[in-house]
Amino acid sequence: MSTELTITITGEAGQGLQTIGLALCRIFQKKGYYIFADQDYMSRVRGGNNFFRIRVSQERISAPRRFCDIAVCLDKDSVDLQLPFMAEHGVMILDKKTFKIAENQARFFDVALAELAQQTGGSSIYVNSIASGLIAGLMQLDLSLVESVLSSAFGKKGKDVVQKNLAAAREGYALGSKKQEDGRFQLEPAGAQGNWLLDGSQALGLGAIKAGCTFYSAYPMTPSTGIMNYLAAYADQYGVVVEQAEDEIAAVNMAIGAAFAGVRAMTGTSGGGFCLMTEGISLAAMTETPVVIVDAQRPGPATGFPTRTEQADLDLVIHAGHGEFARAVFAPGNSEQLFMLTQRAFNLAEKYQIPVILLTDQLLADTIVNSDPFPLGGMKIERHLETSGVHEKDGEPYQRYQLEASGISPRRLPALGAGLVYADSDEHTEAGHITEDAGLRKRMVEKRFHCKMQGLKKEVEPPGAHCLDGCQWVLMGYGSTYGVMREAAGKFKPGQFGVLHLSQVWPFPQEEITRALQHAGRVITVENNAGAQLAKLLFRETGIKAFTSILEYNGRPFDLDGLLSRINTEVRP
Amino acid sequence: MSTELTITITGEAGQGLQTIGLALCRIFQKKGYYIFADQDYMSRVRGGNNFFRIRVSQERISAPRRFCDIAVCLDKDSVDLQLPFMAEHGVMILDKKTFKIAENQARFFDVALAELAQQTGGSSIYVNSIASGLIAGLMQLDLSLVESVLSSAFGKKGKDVVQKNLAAAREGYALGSKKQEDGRFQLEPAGAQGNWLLDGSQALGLGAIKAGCTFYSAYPMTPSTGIMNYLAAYADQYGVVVEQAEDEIAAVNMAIGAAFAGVRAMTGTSGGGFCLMTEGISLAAMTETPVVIVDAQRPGPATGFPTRTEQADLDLVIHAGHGEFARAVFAPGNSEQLFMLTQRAFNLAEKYQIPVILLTDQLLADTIVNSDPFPLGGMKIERHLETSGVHEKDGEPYQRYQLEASGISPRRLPALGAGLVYADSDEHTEAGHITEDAGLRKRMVEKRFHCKMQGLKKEVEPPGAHCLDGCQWVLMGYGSTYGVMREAAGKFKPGQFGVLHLSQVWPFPQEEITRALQHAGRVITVENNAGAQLAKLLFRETGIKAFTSILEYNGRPFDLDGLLSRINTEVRP
Amino acid sequence: MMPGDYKTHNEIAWCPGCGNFGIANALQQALAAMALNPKDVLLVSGIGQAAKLPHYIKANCFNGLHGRALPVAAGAKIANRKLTVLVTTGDGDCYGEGGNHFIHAIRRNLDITVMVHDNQIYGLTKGQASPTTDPGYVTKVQTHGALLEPMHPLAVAMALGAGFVARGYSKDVKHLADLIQAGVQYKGFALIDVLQPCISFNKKNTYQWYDERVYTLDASYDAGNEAGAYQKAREWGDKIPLGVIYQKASFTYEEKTGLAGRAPLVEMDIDSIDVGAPVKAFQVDAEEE
Amino acid sequence: MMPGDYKTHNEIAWCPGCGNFGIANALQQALAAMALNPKDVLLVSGIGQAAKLPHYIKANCFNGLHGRALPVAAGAKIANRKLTVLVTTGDGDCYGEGGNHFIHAIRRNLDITVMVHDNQIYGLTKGQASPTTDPGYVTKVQTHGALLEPMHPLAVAMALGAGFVARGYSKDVKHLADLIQAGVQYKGFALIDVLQPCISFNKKNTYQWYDERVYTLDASYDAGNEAGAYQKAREWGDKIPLGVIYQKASFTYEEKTGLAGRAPLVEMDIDSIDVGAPVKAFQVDAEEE
Ligand SMILES: Cc1ncc(C[n+]2csc(CCOP(=O)(O)OP(=O)(O)O)c2C)c(N)n1
Ligand SMILES: Cc1ncc(C[n+]2csc(CCOP(=O)(O)OP(=O)(O)O)c2C)c(N)n1
Ligand code: SF4
Ligand code: SF4
Ligand SMILES: [Mg+2]
Ligand SMILES: [Mg+2]
Repeated sequence: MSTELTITITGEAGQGLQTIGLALCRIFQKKGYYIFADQDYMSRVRGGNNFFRIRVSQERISAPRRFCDIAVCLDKDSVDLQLPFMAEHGVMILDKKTFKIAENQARFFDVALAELAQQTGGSSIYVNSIASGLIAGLMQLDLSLVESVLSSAFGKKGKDVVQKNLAAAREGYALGSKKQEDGRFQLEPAGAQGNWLLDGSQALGLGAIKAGCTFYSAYPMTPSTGIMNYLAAYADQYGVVVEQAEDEIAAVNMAIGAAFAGVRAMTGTSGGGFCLMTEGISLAAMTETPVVIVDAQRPGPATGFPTRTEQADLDLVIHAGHGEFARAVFAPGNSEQLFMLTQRAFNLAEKYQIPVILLTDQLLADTIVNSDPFPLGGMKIERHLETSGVHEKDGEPYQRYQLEASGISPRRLPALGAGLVYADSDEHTEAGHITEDAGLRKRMVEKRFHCKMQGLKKEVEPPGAHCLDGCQWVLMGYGSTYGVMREAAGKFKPGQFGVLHLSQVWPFPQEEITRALQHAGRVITVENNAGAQLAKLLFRETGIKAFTSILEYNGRPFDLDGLLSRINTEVRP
Repeated sequence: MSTELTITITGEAGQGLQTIGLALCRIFQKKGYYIFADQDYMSRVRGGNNFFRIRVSQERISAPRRFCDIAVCLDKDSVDLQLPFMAEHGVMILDKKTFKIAENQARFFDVALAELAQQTGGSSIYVNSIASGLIAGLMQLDLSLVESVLSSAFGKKGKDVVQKNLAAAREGYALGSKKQEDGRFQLEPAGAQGNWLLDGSQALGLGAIKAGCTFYSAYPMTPSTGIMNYLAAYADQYGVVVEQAEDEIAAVNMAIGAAFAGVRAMTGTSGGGFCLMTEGISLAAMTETPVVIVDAQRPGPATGFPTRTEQADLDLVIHAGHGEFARAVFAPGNSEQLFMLTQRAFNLAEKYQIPVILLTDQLLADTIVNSDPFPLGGMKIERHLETSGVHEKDGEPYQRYQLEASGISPRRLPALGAGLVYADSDEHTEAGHITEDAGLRKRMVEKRFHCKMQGLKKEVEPPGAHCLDGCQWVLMGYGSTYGVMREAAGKFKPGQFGVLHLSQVWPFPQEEITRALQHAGRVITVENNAGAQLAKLLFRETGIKAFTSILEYNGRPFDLDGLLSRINTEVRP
Repeated sequence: MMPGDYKTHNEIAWCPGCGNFGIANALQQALAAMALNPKDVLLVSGIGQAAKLPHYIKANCFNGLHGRALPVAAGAKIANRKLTVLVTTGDGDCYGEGGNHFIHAIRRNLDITVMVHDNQIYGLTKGQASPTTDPGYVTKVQTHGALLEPMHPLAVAMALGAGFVARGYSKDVKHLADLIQAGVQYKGFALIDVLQPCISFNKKNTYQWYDERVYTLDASYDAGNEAGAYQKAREWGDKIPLGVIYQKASFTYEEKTGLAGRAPLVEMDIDSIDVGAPVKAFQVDAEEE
Repeated sequence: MMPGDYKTHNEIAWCPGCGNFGIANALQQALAAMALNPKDVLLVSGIGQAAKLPHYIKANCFNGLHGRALPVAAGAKIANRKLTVLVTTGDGDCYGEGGNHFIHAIRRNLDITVMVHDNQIYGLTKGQASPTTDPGYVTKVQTHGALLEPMHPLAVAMALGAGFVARGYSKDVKHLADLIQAGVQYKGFALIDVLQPCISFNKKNTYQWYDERVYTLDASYDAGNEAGAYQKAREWGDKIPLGVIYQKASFTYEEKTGLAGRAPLVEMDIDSIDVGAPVKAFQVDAEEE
């Protein structure tokens, strides 16, 4: 019996890796296991090599492992590619005949997948259900569980398809059960009952729905497209308009237009599209229009690695847009944070009438994890709209940009409040009209920049701090590295490694970080980029120098084993 | 007799301020005076209030003064607007009758401009030449000088026009001579003979011509349009193609295409357009295409103050573009630097095969100054193209992105060298083809980012350091504040104020700055922005904290008197 | 309200004599004729001389970025379909920088009206060629004259499927006011290209130049005949037609999406949204898709 | 060189059966037929499945950003007019993200050839509607089917003044190869919209669907008749014409600017440029303008 396993399904794009992967996740969820399933795919629709990697465990987990216990290889290439990533006693399911492999290896579990698929279903696509059955057999999970998951997965395709898939799964199950007599792939029972299973795009999308976002305009761009798909799927039910724009410039400007008219509006993209939106972000700031922008990061520059992961847009999003203005940037670290901070983003955007950026990445977007149910009632919708009309007494017309010490002018909506709303991208008077006045300009800059930043700083999201006091070393990161840092720290003796995670990177939580690090050890930033951007930001904002930075910039996420070995070689605790 | 005067021509857009202003500049140039003439104009074609302010001096100068000695008011509004900016004994030329001003003030020099213009020329446009004459008279300059400048200024319009203008000028001259018996507006003779008179757009444009830039694509945007106009004027002579693009995205991508095909290519814009170019900058970095981008700053966010000045894009240009890559950013401080660093930008861009940014602003672009003749032979053109064909021996095809320790691959041009050139915006192999390989990705990031940055750092432009050793305070800035900092520092006792000016802000000249400040006093950054961006950059890159920052962000440049008084109140030396 | 009541007190930054005044007047007349409440009107503009117009009109206003008026207008209209949305933009703003939005706004067919102040030049930036500049017109940048094929915006709009395509002339204020009214009343995307003399930078296409060429389409003209209208849309030279060049009935975005049948988005109550349904999909007993 | 000699050894990332293979083959045939030296050919592409093509062809290649192939091609062609420049782009790349460049590249009329792999869908990003997606086609984003008016790129190109407008079909390789050759030989901007089945995401416009509808224009068709050609360009439905829909002689950018008469920019000697003339204008004895 084991406490955890890593199972990898690997093959070409289009071979149905996702189908097996998702079915297995569902089976594990039903058994109450904890799941962390990440996806590695190429920027193509067919061929190449992809994998779907499921780590399943009796305990809470939050990162992938490097080595895998069970690999299902769906084509020949994947055998070679997967071999270096097999755990010592790992087994590799493959179809030697079909792949034309003559050689024998101890870890090979040769199954005539293609032949069996033909026999049971009459088509090679039944390989997927055979493989699902195989794994369930190897792990000695209940066959009925497999059957129920596959039944609902294929339910829509009709009875016949369901039956054939079940037959295939049974075939696989029998073979798997036979192979594993030592129980090495059996997992201890677990207690994750009631947990949810979802990916990051869904968590973020749900946050947006919950926040009352009714307008999402975007141009498709991996890895942000999942958000658009998710919102489109629920558009009818929640009255959300999902508008595919002609380009990212249109996307952000549409969102600004919608927000100006009074709805909660969001757009999403990745680095290249974000670049195109930056002038619009500056517009949102100038016109004081609340808008939420998701930058789901992928490796750049330019087209880069479209389907892979990176955290290199931190500097970009903090400084994007010409001119000086207040903004907030969140960097959620897991699904619950994705859900909560998306809601928070809307609240802050409307309170301060600013653009708010959600920084995620491919790892967060595509990784399927389970999570405790989200606190659904936790976050109130705060719109900060002015409806009283007090500003129009004495015949004074409404002034959209009325100067206030807080930097926040009373916000009304066109057609809905008293008075007319003039919004302007030029420097403007309090009434929203073009001005050339030097003194007014100065006050307007202070309003949009200094005053609002001051307010934002006061309600910055506190960083996640774990076991900092008295620790020898601190692993520090933002966004998607949260999980792997926490697991890695937990592998050391108590007192060795603390973790400090920023889920809001701007305004930088200067005081909170300084305080948190007061009694903590030396800082090691863990970043999915090449420039140690967080380490530099930390120094710039607090004067604290990181001891070192563990950086990964090959387009792949950190895995637990990789990070541990990097810590051992680069830090030597 | 005085050593310097400030003369302001002020009135509505369209009243011909520039005509008078330029004529006066020419007259002063001929007399060997030093000139600093800045322009303040609104974002409109007619009406409003603009001014053309000429500081003319016996000594070298490099900043505007706040108060003016002679003001020519061309409309009523300008009288009120100009009054607070008059020097104690300043005189204001105005047409009380036309402006319907009844009141009398000692400084009013009432001239029936409109009437006289009608009498001498038959049209109100002759006001301009009357005013030129008036000023020459007040200053007791030779009438013949005025005549010769106006003759060549109006030469193209025919004899009759010239004659009428000369008559008008003589009229004015006579009146001016009469008024000034105390000689207060007479200037000591000066020695600026042989100096050139030009604005910043011309200095930069000349640099580009000299550097062999034969392709300039841009979309009109103040204050960058002057560069396009200048290059267009010389396009035929130097074989330059000036292409007005449909938008800034096209502009930068065209320049990249042209550079890829082998010419030296540049584009120019201001903040908002720069935002739109940022994805393209990332493309230049990824494809390793040398391209020069001018960001002529103006106050943002969004449309902001289209015709005014600011230095708030520093953070933006350093971090613009998604992904991590090497770039260089120059911030020339005067015309000679504009000329030299534009050439240097092309050399560096081609050596490192990177985007290079020239950061200027409205003040630099529009201000007319005189300068010593530029060193025309000083900068060699270094193209770093590979023509030898060595890399194709043994049948090895040409590899555009061959890995080298320097990060610099041999660059060949399509059709011109041996082999085919594959350039790719995806992560690519050495041969330029799409890859998904993790290891190669890592090396390519290091090539584009770490290796090139290392090389760039070694040849960073040394900052301008003046009187730093042992000084009490250091005025530190970048770009257009050079002149005003130097003049201000010179007004204090020796040993009080040194000056440190960065003409290259990225890579940050870390070592050079640290060394320069070693024996110097506390740093005061002088910046035309609200965020003290340079002070923050200084801290981040060197750990040196500025004592304070003197910031101006009302859309107007620093003037000498303003800076001096800010120093006195905010620093108290 | 009378036309004059739609005027603001802001100082007008246009050159005296500029064709933009006529457009502002026509818009005021049209608003008055339709008795629209300023509160229910939203003017969206980009940047340029044209784009300053909303500051001079009593109505809500979003004066956005150069080239980006159309997407802002789309977002606002989708958010609150009760707003009467008019876009005021220039030939550079709409056909140059904003060209991509022009294409797709037509395809999207929201119920908005777009007035392009077409002075065949970049006015605010002091006289560069615009997409509609006549060939050969010399500027500081186009030193050998404009070389690119001039755009026929009305023909392009028709090729893109626009259902209301018209040309006005800023000097013929009454006619233009009628066109604006017709455009606003048209259900769908209405394009009105307005000939607008720029006295400062377009020394060719002057009032006189237009006066000599324009003629108003009369009742005999069939704006419903697509082939004929397409020819009309391209007519440019000695004769330039004014009026509704082409009109057809169309399904609007609002109709196709069903927005038309529901309360405006902005009126939805978002205070306590029940996310029960999507949450169910995360749970153990979720239905697989 | 034979068509096969224009192939590279890079692994092809398209789905087996994809219409893009036919386009690649046609391009190879066309290059071979014109006996072009790969060194003198530049393929420029954006991003998408279509845009991967240059990696599979022996020629110079600039594989740029999504939507931005046309300006890169323009810059490269202006810099070295001796290059035979072909753009390979998708319907999303060229008409969606790159729509503004499409408009103005036609107006600019450089001597380049543009092949739009028009699969009526966003392939690489897994199946969203593109500007040419047929109305009603359901995707994950367009859950009620595509709603926007589909674009007729050939008609729009004509309205913009394009001088060579053609449609090919990736399955008819020989015909497409001829079109490409004609496009390259045409002096000016040549647009070839290529019907290209996407077997993975476009389940409507399949090989069969196209097979049932396409017909090839024969010698009796007059591609020089603009009015007739415009109708042809809009023909879409039961019948879809293939061939050169419209062709007219035009002055190219190179001719208008005078580039055509001089050595390519890239061959200019820039080593020691004499700036005497502009410097003179800065000096005391400068002629005032
Ligand atoms: C991104 C961006 N690029 C360029 C500009 C500069 N700009 C302002 S208005 C304008 C063109 C104006 O022409 P048009 O739209 O025809 O308006 P007009 O002034 O002629 O009414 C330009 C290029 C800008 N504000 N923003
Ligand atoms: C700025 C930017 N936005 C979005 C994307 C994502 N993207 C890549 S290809 C593509 C669309 C592809 O469609 P099409 O051009 O029709 O090519 P196809 O794959 O169908 O051949 C998109 C949206 C991107 N790479 N860059
Ligand atoms: S520049 Fe032309 S368009 Fe602008 S206000 Fe003056 S006349 Fe009108
Ligand atoms: S997704 Fe479609 S267009 Fe892309 S390669 Fe596959 S079949 Fe071809
Ligand atoms: Mg215009
Ligand atoms: Mg496509």
